[in-house]
Amino acid sequence: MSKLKIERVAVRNLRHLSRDYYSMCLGPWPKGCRSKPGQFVHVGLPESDIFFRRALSIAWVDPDRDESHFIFKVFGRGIRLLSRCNKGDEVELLGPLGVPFKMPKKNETCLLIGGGVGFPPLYFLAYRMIEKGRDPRTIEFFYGGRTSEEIVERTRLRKLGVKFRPVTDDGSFGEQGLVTEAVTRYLDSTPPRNPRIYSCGPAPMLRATDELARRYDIPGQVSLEAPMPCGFGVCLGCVVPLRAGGNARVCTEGPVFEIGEVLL
Amino acid sequence: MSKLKIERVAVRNLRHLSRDYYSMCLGPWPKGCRSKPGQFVHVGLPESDIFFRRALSIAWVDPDRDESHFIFKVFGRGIRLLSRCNKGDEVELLGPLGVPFKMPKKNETCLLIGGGVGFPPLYFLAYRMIEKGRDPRTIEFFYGGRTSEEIVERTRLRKLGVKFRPVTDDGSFGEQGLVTEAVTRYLDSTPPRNPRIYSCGPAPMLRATDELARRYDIPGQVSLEAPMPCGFGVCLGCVVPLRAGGNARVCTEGPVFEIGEVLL
Amino acid sequence: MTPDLKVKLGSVELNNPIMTASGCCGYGEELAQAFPLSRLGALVTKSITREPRLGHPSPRTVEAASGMLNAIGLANVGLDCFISDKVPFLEKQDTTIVVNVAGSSIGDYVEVCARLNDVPRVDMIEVNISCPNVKEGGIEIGTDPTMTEKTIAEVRRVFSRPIIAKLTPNVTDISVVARAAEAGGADILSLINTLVGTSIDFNTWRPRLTNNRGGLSGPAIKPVALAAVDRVYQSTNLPLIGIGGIASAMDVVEFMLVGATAVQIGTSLFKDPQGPVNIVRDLKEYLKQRNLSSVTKLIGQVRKY
Amino acid sequence: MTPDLKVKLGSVELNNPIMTASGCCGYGEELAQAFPLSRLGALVTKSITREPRLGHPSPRTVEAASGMLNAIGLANVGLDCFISDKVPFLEKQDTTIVVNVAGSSIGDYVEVCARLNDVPRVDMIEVNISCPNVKEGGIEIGTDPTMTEKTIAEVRRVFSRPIIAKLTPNVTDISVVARAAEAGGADILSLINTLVGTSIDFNTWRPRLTNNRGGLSGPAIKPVALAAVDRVYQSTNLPLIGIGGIASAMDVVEFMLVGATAVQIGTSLFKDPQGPVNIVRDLKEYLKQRNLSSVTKLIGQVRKY
Ligand SMILES: Cc1cc2nc3c(=O)[nH]c(=O)nc-3n(C[C@H](O)[C@H](O)[C@H](O)COP(=O)(O)OP(=O)(O)OC[C@H]3O[C@@H](n4cnc5c(N)ncnc54)[C@H](O)[C@@H]3O)c2cc1C
Ligand SMILES: Cc1cc2nc3c(=O)[nH]c(=O)nc-3n(C[C@H](O)[C@H](O)[C@H](O)COP(=O)(O)OP(=O)(O)OC[C@H]3O[C@@H](n4cnc5c(N)ncnc54)[C@H](O)[C@@H]3O)c2cc1C
Ligand SMILES: Cc1cc2nc3c(=O)[nH]c(=O)nc-3n(C[C@H](O)[C@H](O)[C@H](O)COP(=O)(O)O)c2cc1C
Ligand SMILES: Cc1cc2nc3c(=O)[nH]c(=O)nc-3n(C[C@H](O)[C@H](O)[C@H](O)COP(=O)(O)O)c2cc1C
Ligand code: FES
Ligand code: FES
Repeated sequence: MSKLKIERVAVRNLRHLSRDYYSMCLGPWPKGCRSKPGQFVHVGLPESDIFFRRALSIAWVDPDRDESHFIFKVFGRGIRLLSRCNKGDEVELLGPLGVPFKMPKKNETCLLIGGGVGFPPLYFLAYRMIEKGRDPRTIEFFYGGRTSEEIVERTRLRKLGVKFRPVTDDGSFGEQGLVTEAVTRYLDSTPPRNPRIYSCGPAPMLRATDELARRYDIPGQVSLEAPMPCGFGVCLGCVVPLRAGGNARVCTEGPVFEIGEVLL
Repeated sequence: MSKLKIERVAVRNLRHLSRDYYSMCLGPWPKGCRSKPGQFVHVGLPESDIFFRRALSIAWVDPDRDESHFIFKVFGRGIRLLSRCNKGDEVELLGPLGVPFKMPKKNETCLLIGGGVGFPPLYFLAYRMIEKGRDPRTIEFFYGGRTSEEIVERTRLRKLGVKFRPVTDDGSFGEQGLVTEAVTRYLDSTPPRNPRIYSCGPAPMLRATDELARRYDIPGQVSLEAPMPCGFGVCLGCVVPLRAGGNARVCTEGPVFEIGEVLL
Repeated sequence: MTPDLKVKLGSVELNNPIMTASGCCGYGEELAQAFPLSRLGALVTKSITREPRLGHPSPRTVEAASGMLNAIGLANVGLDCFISDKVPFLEKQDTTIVVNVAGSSIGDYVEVCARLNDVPRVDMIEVNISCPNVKEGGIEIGTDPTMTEKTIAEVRRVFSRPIIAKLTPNVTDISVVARAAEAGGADILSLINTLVGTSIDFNTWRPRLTNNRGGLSGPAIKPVALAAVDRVYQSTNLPLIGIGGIASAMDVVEFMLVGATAVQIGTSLFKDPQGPVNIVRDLKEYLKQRNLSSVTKLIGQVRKY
Repeated sequence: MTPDLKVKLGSVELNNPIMTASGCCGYGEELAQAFPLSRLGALVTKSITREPRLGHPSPRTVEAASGMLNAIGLANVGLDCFISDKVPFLEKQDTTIVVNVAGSSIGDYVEVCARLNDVPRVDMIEVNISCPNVKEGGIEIGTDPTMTEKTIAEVRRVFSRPIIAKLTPNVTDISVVARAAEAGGADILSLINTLVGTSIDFNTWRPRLTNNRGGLSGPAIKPVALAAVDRVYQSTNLPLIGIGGIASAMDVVEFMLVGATAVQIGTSLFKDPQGPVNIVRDLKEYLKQRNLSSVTKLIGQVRKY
């Protein structure tokens, strides 16, 4: 882990994507460029009346420009305030934090299963795998949202050349239904060779993914969310129960866990 | 009093003057243009961790552009945060509040005695008196600061054509000494006809002014400061003791009081 | 369907559960410049004492994190002046009027309440046995169950309309004092008054309040107030008025879910004089969105773990 | 002249008055990634209990205005694991080590403290009789002067180095419990632990903590903590450790002026892991600017009205 120190980093760009979704670019931030897919930052607004920082997954980094990119959705007041930043405003950053995804074996087919704001770490993972030489066509990118508007940054994703499989609850874009239903159909119709799952999204989706993976006996990892007061392991506020007994801190032992490891 | 309602008004301009001094322009704000010299606004920063609004005297208004101007000095965290606003940021405003200065009689010589951030309401008073037809040369504008840097907006003041009498503790600009000493010298050397005092500044200066006015038996008014939780008369947090007994609320019965009325 | 906002405090029905807190709205005159007072469920006056009081010298308020400290010291116009100068204004207001009463002895309370009993426009009284900023009376009574019961019982004998006992959180177990107030004959309990706190000027090495300490209020104390209401709701049968850091309709919902029938808005009035009106509007909207026909459907409905 | 930051707590001298608070710095390992722990006056571990504890299920923390609520429920590795796995790391740290101890019966406290007495690297213990988040032990003891005295007296018999009693603010008069702890044989008092509070989710109508309530900490409680230290300083002769919402050197100065000899930084560590180092730096600067040769010149020096 890098040295624990709050840094002030400027907002280089903040763009509304659709509905409650935004993309944000922070820099210069040298540390960020060394971050790995699955890692997150803890970001706060100086002098605001929001007490805690919020966790955001790193969506991609651009080492040439010393900047890191994020995609977020406004749920409550904290992120809303972030969404109102102007270019040039400074945020407080702690990170990169947490355990990244494990890279797959060469011969594995990667099933990336994302829902809503579970997208950014999976995008980063796909991006990095391809950068490291993986054939994009061995990456099945399932991306679920309630409506078409929740499937953001499509152009960027298409450019990667992965097998993009959008799924929406209302069928307004891609397959209709839940993303895990789409994955099941896919597994049943065209069973992939040596599948490995990477998943991130809302709790119900992760539960379904976890079940599915264990039913089909597919290894892999999930990335979890939890409210995080500190982000670096000292408050014990972010724990999840482990199947083997005991708790694990999402900020430190996670956010990425092996499938089946956590009682979801 | 106008309707008590918090309004959101944009920062049109914020300029560093010298050291801790800034000038700020807010608009569009129609209500502000109806304000009178001596009145103030209560200004807060939305979503900041500063709990209360701060009081600022109105320094002048520009009805053509629907804007109000302020001059402030950073003491603590609240005003400092204000000084860091960007153009376009919105502040929360309550006002205009408080009792304005009483206009002088035609035949009176006006001695305006300001110290530090006591300047803005006196500038507004001079401006308004001249606008209403008073000969600027019947206005003696004593303006004290610790150093030359504390005498701000000189050009603006000179343009009014008033008798500008700067005084600094260290003699770096204008007369050397305390502003009330300069007033005493002036009263002793060239006793004005029908003098009337208007004063605003730090507590020790106001005390000295009050004493001086009573010694020379000169009528007039002082404008006071006090920490103000509400600004509109309900918390009773801003009271000052009256010479006649009882308390008065600076926000509602003041900030302008008759000389001798308040136990300073 | 427009949701019904009416609530009942003892025998008195309020238009809505939003009241203003004592000491935060004077005698109503200033607030009437923000909105018609008929928009309130009830207005609670500044504490009235037998004699007029100047209160403590300034500084008597100071800012704190998400709140403030005050040591006003029960500054008020006194009973006579209240009746002659303030009641006429209140008489014209189409809202429930609650007069908050304080004193430095039980006799004081009784005398003031007996006089107020003869003022028909006073719909209820709120007995302040919880002020942390005066030497006698106030919190001295409210931290002692015996004294609490006695004070309320004495007041009960002279005041015929509903009596609210206002409780202090500065006790080991607020439910004990709550039951004492109930035993004394209180019809309604309001809670909480401020938490004892202080602040020191690191430049001058002096307290920032001439009273050396004061009462903490504002959003900072909301979690403490909520826990207090929750606790008392489980141990008495009286209707409760929740007070402490309330600034939004969502805050009101939280207080009602743990058992409040109404709420009082204090410090946040200073931040936004129009607050109560906005809260009433947002509360109505909240109920509408959830298809709740009456605000009373919220009372005590928290689902505990 | 470099001001002297050393302070004495009982027989133990600290490099400086800045300690970390229990439950906010684990067993030191994570914080060591922020700065060398030798920069601290002392490190206080998470509460250690006889058996390991998982604590309450999540959610067990929630944000509040200028603070947070927690109901961790004394999650910790347990005494054995602490001694075998955590002490070796602590042994290498060049700072004073305080182990915070909790239990659900006096026997528990005694057993843990007796074992810790044999671990020389444990410079002091802090007896947590003030945790609001567990059914037995904790606050049940700390709100009862008799139980407090008894617990401390029992622990006193088995632990030979300095004992800190950690007090709860959830009492009518904290000085009564303080004197009880002193009578029991405590060498030092630390205060305050968290204030009981809660928070309700207005969407789900459920408490935001599975424990239904929790403890409020952070800047929100600073005024309450300061008033508590002020009160206790006037009624015991023991050195005091101020705790509650401390986030800057100016906060430290406030606490020392009302009588604290040292302070603990809790919740604000979450906001800034480097906080303690910055506070030590700013405190030194503060003393320098005022020509004060030692930080002890601040202790109890508030000039009351
Ligand atoms: C490791 C990690 C990575 C994340 N990455 C992203 C990301 O890339 N993009 C993104 O949009 N969001 C991400 N999140 C979630 C983001 O942090 C939450 O949206 C945020 O904490 C909610 O903050 P808020 O201010 O919008 O809402 P709040 O005002 O804090 O709360 C709104 C609602 O969200 C719930 N909530 C609060 N905190 C969390 C939390 N941490 N997780 C789940 N629910 C919560 C509350 O209970 C409440 O119901 C991530 C969270 C974690 C832990
Ligand atoms: C009617 C009125 C008009 C004013 N007009 C102006 C103006 O035009 N320009 C300007 O620069 N300032 C003006 N002030 C003062 C301004 O409001 C204070 O500078 C401000 O409140 C201090 O805020 P802060 O955030 O800088 O400091 P804080 O962090 O609030 O405190 C810094 C120090 O100032 C003291 N202090 C706090 N509030 C006040 C106060 N209201 N008065 C005096 N001391 C205080 C504190 O005790 C502390 O020592 C006016 C005040 C009043 C009451
Ligand atoms: C400036 C001020 C003055 C107050 N005066 C009184 C009072 O006279 N009588 C009383 O019972 N409570 C008084 N209170 C307490 C409030 O009525 C209320 O109980 C407390 O502030 C908590 O609510 P809040 O957080 O909404 O302010 C006062 C509070 C403030 C802030
Ligand atoms: C997440 C969290 C966990 C805590 N755990 C403990 C604990 O195990 N033992 C203890 O004595 N105090 C515990 N405390 C209380 C703190 O040590 C401290 O007394 C309190 O938080 C007030 O200080 P603060 O405002 O600086 O946080 C905990 C506080 C927090 C926020
Ligand atoms: S957020 Fe504090 S331990 Fe994970
Ligand atoms: S500031 Fe509240 S009465 Fe003047």
